[in-house]
Amino acid sequence: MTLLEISDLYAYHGQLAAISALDLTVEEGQTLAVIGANGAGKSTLLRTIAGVMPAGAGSIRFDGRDITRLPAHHRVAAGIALVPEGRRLFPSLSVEENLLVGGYRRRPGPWNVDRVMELFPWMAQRRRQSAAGLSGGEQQAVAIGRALISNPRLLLLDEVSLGLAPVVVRRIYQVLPEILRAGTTALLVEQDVAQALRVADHVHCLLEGRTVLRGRPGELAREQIERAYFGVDARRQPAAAPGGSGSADASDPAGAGDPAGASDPAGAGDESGAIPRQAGPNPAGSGASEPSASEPGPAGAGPAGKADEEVTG
Amino acid sequence: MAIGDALLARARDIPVRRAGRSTRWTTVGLGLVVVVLAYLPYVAYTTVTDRLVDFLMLLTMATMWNLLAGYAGLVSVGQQAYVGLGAYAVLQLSDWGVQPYLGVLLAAAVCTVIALPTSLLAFRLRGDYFAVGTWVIAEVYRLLIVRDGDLGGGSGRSLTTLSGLDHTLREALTYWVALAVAVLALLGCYLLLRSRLGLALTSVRDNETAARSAGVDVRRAKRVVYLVSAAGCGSAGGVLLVSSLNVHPDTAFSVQWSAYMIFIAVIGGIGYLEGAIVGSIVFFAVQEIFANYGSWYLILLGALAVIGAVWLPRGLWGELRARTGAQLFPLRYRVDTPVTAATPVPVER
Amino acid sequence: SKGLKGTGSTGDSGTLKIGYVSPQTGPLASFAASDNFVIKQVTDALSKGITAGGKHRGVQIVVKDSQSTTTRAADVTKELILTDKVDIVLASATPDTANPVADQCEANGVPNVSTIVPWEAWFFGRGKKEGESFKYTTMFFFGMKEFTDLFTHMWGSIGATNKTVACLWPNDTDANAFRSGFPPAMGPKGYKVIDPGGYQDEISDFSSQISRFKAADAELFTCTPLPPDFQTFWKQAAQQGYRPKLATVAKVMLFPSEADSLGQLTNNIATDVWWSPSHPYKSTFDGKTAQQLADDFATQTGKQWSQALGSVYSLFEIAAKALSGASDPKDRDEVAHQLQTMKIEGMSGQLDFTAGPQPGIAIQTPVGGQWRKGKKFPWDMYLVDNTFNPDVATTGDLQPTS
Amino acid sequence: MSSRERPLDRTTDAPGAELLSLTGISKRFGKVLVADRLQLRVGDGEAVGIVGPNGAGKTTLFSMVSGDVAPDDGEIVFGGRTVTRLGAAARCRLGVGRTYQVPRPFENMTVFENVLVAAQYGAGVRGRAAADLALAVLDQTGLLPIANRHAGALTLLQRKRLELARALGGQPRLLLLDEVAGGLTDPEVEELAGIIAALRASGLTIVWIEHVVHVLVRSVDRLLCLAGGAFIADGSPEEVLRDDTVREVYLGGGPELTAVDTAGPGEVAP
Amino acid sequence: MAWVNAVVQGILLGGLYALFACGLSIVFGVMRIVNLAHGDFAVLAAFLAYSVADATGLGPFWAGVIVIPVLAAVGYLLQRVLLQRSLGVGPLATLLATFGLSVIIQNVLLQTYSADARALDIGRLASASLRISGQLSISYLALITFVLAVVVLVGLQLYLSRTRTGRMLRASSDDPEAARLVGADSRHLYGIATSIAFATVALAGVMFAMRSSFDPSIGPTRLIFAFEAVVIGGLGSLWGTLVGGMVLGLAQTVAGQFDPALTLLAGHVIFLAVLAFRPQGLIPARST
Ligand SMILES: Nc1ncnc2c1ncn2[C@@H]1O[C@H](COP(=O)(O)OP(=O)(O)OP(=O)(O)O)[C@@H](O)[C@H]1O
Ligand SMILES: Nc1ncnc2c1ncn2[C@@H]1O[C@H](COP(=O)(O)OP(=O)(O)OP(=O)(O)O)[C@@H](O)[C@H]1O
Ligand SMILES: [Mg+2]
Ligand SMILES: [Mg+2]
Repeated sequence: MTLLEISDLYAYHGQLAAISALDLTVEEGQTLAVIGANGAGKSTLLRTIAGVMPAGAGSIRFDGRDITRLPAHHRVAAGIALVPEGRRLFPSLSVEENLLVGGYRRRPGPWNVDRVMELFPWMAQRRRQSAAGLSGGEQQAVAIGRALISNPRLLLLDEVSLGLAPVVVRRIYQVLPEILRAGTTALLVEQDVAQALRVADHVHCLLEGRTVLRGRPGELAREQIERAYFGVDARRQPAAAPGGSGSADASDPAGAGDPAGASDPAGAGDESGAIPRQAGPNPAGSGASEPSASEPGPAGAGPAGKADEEVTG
Repeated sequence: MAIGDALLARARDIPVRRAGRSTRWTTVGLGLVVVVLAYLPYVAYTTVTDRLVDFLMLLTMATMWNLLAGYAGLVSVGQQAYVGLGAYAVLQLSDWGVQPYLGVLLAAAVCTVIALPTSLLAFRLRGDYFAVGTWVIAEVYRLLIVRDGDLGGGSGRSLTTLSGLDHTLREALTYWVALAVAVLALLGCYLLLRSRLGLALTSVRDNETAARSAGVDVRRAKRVVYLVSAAGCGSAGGVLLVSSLNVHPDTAFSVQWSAYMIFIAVIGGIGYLEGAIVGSIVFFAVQEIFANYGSWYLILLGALAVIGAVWLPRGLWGELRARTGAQLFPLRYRVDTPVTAATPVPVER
Repeated sequence: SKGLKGTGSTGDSGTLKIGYVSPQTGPLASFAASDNFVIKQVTDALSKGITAGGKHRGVQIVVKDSQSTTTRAADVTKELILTDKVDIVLASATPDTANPVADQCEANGVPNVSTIVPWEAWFFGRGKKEGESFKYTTMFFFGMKEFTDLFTHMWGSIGATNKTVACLWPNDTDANAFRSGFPPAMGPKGYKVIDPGGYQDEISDFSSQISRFKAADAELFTCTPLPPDFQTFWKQAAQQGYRPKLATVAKVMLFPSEADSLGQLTNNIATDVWWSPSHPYKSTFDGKTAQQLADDFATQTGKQWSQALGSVYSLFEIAAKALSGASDPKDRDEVAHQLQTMKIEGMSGQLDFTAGPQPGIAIQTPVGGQWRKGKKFPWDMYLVDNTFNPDVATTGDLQPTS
Repeated sequence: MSSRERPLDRTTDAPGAELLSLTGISKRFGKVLVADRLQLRVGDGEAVGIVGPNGAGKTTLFSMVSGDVAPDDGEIVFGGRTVTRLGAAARCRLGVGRTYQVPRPFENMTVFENVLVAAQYGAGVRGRAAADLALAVLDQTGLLPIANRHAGALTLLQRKRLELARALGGQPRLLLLDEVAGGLTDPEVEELAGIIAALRASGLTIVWIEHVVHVLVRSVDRLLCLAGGAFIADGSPEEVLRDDTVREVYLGGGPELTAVDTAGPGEVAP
Repeated sequence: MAWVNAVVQGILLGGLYALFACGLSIVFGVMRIVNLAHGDFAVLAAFLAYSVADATGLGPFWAGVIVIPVLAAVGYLLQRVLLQRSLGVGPLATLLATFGLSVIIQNVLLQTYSADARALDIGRLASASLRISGQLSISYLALITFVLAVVVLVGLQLYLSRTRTGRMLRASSDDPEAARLVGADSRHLYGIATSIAFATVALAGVMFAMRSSFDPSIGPTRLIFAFEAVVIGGLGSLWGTLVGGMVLGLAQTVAGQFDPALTLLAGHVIFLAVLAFRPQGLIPARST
């Protein structure tokens, strides 16, 4: 059964279309990984689904119901929970209160404060401590716990492993399947492609707000992902070329072509063969490389210029 | 050491500009305005210059508040402390035989001296606490002045030393002093902000911790601004006295002054030097047109404050700037990025 | 000052302009509550104009609001002088308005009359010393001597045994005048003064004062606070069991609204009364009596009369007389001279500007009044002590406050 | 170092001499002890990596060195001078540069101005020389093309670079990097590693906190693991990563996973 | 005995200050709104109560009971229509907007009610007191005010710390967007917080109106005392506000015992001393 259905979605930061013409469906119980470079629009997508960013155009259907214009707090009640980028805990509340606040909408389900504390045992001792004093990893755990306590049907996770010690990342990715096994549907944003692919049933790759590739992890080849991820050779070109970013100036609203343009100039020459680390532990390394992508990823040298054009034009 | 000479050499070829294209013309234009204003008592009746004294006084105060809040992030509700102290400084100095017009300039020095120890206390506070704290500090100064019987105590006093002067000359002198104070205030702020301190202030306003770790002595930067602002408000207070000739602690130390400063700065645009000018013009125009409507004028002013604050957050100048890029006092840096700069530099080993 | 443009000519349009400044808004606004009515009366009376300098001239009144603040008072006065080019400026009510107005007039050489301000606050507060004088500014009201005479007489009549007077004087213009004027006059008459010190206006608690008054067993009480402070004090005094035999208050309880809001505790509080409908005075404009003026006020506004009615009315009488008395009403020096030498008998009785304690000050003589339950309005002012102004008939007897 | 005056004297030590030393540093937040009599010596020109579980106190350690947080106890010596009581600004001027884990750009200033602040105040250079320094730093960190952009409009990657650029603008002798590679894609990480390698080569002393272990391992001479307020391991990167305790408290899991964490991109066969 | 009296009166006065400060503490602490119109809303409440009592002939207590929900509704509307918007703009915007409101309220009251001083007439209660000794008596009105202050502040503190809504209110004050993500309608919540605050403002205004007289211009003086109470106690803690009010009241009466000229100065000095040596206030909230 389709839980989430997004069609022809647009979302804007001012003039900039952070999401354009996006179609996406997630089946109940499925785990979808959304991957993409910095600024690809992943966070924007999750925030639009959660309702804290308005959709510019298009529709979002949740469990058969159109929620495109539904305010964020009603979406929580309907069963959507977002673990936001940067954790966003409530610093003046204690650890325990942060969790309790997650249960504000009182949805029935397996998760409650005690279950979360079982999952992250250290929390029990520090339940009365202010969340402001937690370290990054500790905060991330609380943020996940806070989202779980609302017993969501759709859990949106935005870069949960960012800045976490390997042991914590591992722990999170260990418990994630456990969490999801309970029937929760998840939409996962992750820079660490390897991690993402390990838990996901489906992958959706974004580039500058557009879908460039989608499919099952096992069915996608490394090169395909690589290409989709960076808009191919855009990164190889001198920044001055596409969209004239050499003359970028202060009044330029956070230009879309930027992540590529800016990161380029110095010392980019030596990283040929850069590959997202999806390879190593990927259980589905079977090499079935038939793309099931409905939209072919951009190929050749053209798309870089094209993407730029589309965003600025 | 970490930055190689090759990079530095290349950097030397990149032009960095501060002034906009039109700067020279605005400088000439502003200079002309000042000259015309200075000549005014010869061509305009005292009616005009007298109203302009009020305008210039408000302009000075608003510029100072704007400097404080807009550039140092110090939102004060207590600048009336220095307005009052400035007025009383002129009164006290005049008792000691100092010509009141000279006293207006000395009031700046007096206020700076008083502001220094005050800042030790005030700077222990931040944000909202600072705002409320400065208000209370101003109240404390008022209560201290009230205890001084020689300055009229709670009754206030008149400045009598100017009554002997021919009144046309007195009006003109008062006007010139007010003009000088306002021009000095604006020019002083501009030069201050153009100096490296200006850059430091902007960084402090954006992120204090990061500014500190970039080497900015945050306290010192803020203190300089606080002192300058006290000096400016002190002189404005002096102008208040020589123009109204009568001072009362409740009026001189009235929180109303801060309210006016905030109103002007916010309406005009916080963090733009031009904002204070635009805001003063608006405020003054409203006052001129409606002041005789009593409560209705004040209700209108209140409504303007509400509307401006909520629906015009960048202020009039901010809006104008956003639309046209207009700028009277250029402060920003612009790098003329050469296209070649984007090519990778060989790493020096 | 050569070459400077100055104020320009005063304009020799035939019309004479009278400027009027009072606190119409702000905390002192109750002093100006009857202004609109008075100005309408005066405008009507002067609608035909006056003869001045051998010419018949129209009269125009320009009214400004000081908003109860000194700065605004100075500003609007300058506006009257520079923009409206008025020929004379009148100011009413409290030093906060009268002093800055007078300062501007003196500095700009414009004739001025003020009222409802103790003369000491007006004269010494503006930096003059005994024997000096102002050239352009004048006033009429009364001062410490009149207060002390009246209050001590009432204290004597009530039969207080220990002659101890509790004095609640804040630190402000009026109270400081009392502080320096009262005790020296009272000592010789055998009264002991309990002054706990000048408190700040608008404090919320008077228990320390009350406990001192109680400790000294002060049977008599006097004060010059702001109206809200008096309310707070008087209620607290009642709560804490301080009940002076007679309270004679100044500056507060002048207006019916204050009497109303104090409720039962208003009964038999005594104060000074310099004008009332019972005063046997008449308008110089149209012969209207004080009683008629008060009645007109009551019918037109539905409100009870207040003392400011007569004073403000007289300001205009004086202005009209000074202007018409001058050979050239546009000659400010001459009009000022008219004021300095003014003698007039009008709505405020007889005023002699040459006979005051200092030049240019005319003295009124207040009578004692007490608030008691009224018939038409909740509280009425009964005149209870006319020793110093026997022209005014009493309307009741002095009674103990508690 | 030609045209600039130093507000504070920076003595240059002989190569290999000790640049930073922490002795008996303790710090406690409420009940949490984040530094327990820590000892640390960093030689001039050395590159040291620090790993450790979340909440171990790594960032706090940096804050104590940079002067943002005062230690409860202990002494910090930098360049032969006791700096324990010195403010953050003064330490910056002495040559301590740091980046923040969560970037803290001056949002309303341009990228150039961000770095210029550090050049003028941190490095104590004035006038055009400051602009030159700032431009050179921007050039080196690849931010020059967006020098005029408002820092508030930057992407995460750009913000992280700006952190680095601003630290460099102060012409530090010691560079403290707090998770500059977090949240970056692998190619971006590589690029960053390149910049840092160049800085090392120029003789800069670097202390780098990072959870992206594989870059760290390749970029430092020495690796420390901080846990429970104390260093539980100190040695060459390989040694430390092989250490059982480090495995247990930090890396977790079995050997096959460790391979992923320590190996660079492309090194692990599909 | 005079000293005992000063202390007792100081504590009772502190109750009034705390009651005044309560609403400020909520909007200042929870929403970070520095409400410069706080004192004026109290005066507005007093005038409304006066009108209600006048028009209906109800006693002042019942008039107060009617006015409290009215002001709560005003608070809710104000939050939704104006303050919420200004919050989105920045802290200065709220400062200026509430300053504007303050000016508007003062002058509208002046237009409507004139500048006359008024009081709520509570008859005998105004002067009734519990006589403990010749030098010490406790006014019933002051006692009622004090008890009300304690009940209101303690009640609200418990409400904020123990209930779901209270918790969510604090969460929203930390990060409104994150609060929306856990299901809070933060605008509605802020509306509720403001309406609670305004209900206490109304209560304080009515109690003040019984104690002293009021006119349209007295708001700002009330505001500064309320601020001091809030800050002395510690931002965000209602316990602190209660303590802060009492510290302020005590400082004033005890100093007044030395020299009545010192009352206000002593209060301000205590306030500044607290700020200088304990900027987080005497009883800080858990963390900020
Ligand atoms: N608040 C904002 N204002 C303006 N532009 C924004 C804002 N937030 C994001 N953007 C821009 O929108 C685009 C998409 O951003 P988004 O945060 O969704 O990307 P992302 O894929 O999550 O990137 P990251 O991996 O860095 O988190 C980027 O170009 C970014 O610069
Ligand atoms: N200001 C503070 N107040 C109270 N506790 C704090 C504060 N700052 C840090 N802590 C506590 O100190 C511990 C160490 O924090 P720190 O940020 O130094 O960790 P870290 O090692 O940098 O972690 P991470 O890898 O997640 O960034 C944390 O457990 C945190 O709870
Ligand atoms: Mg993101
Ligand atoms: Mg850290």
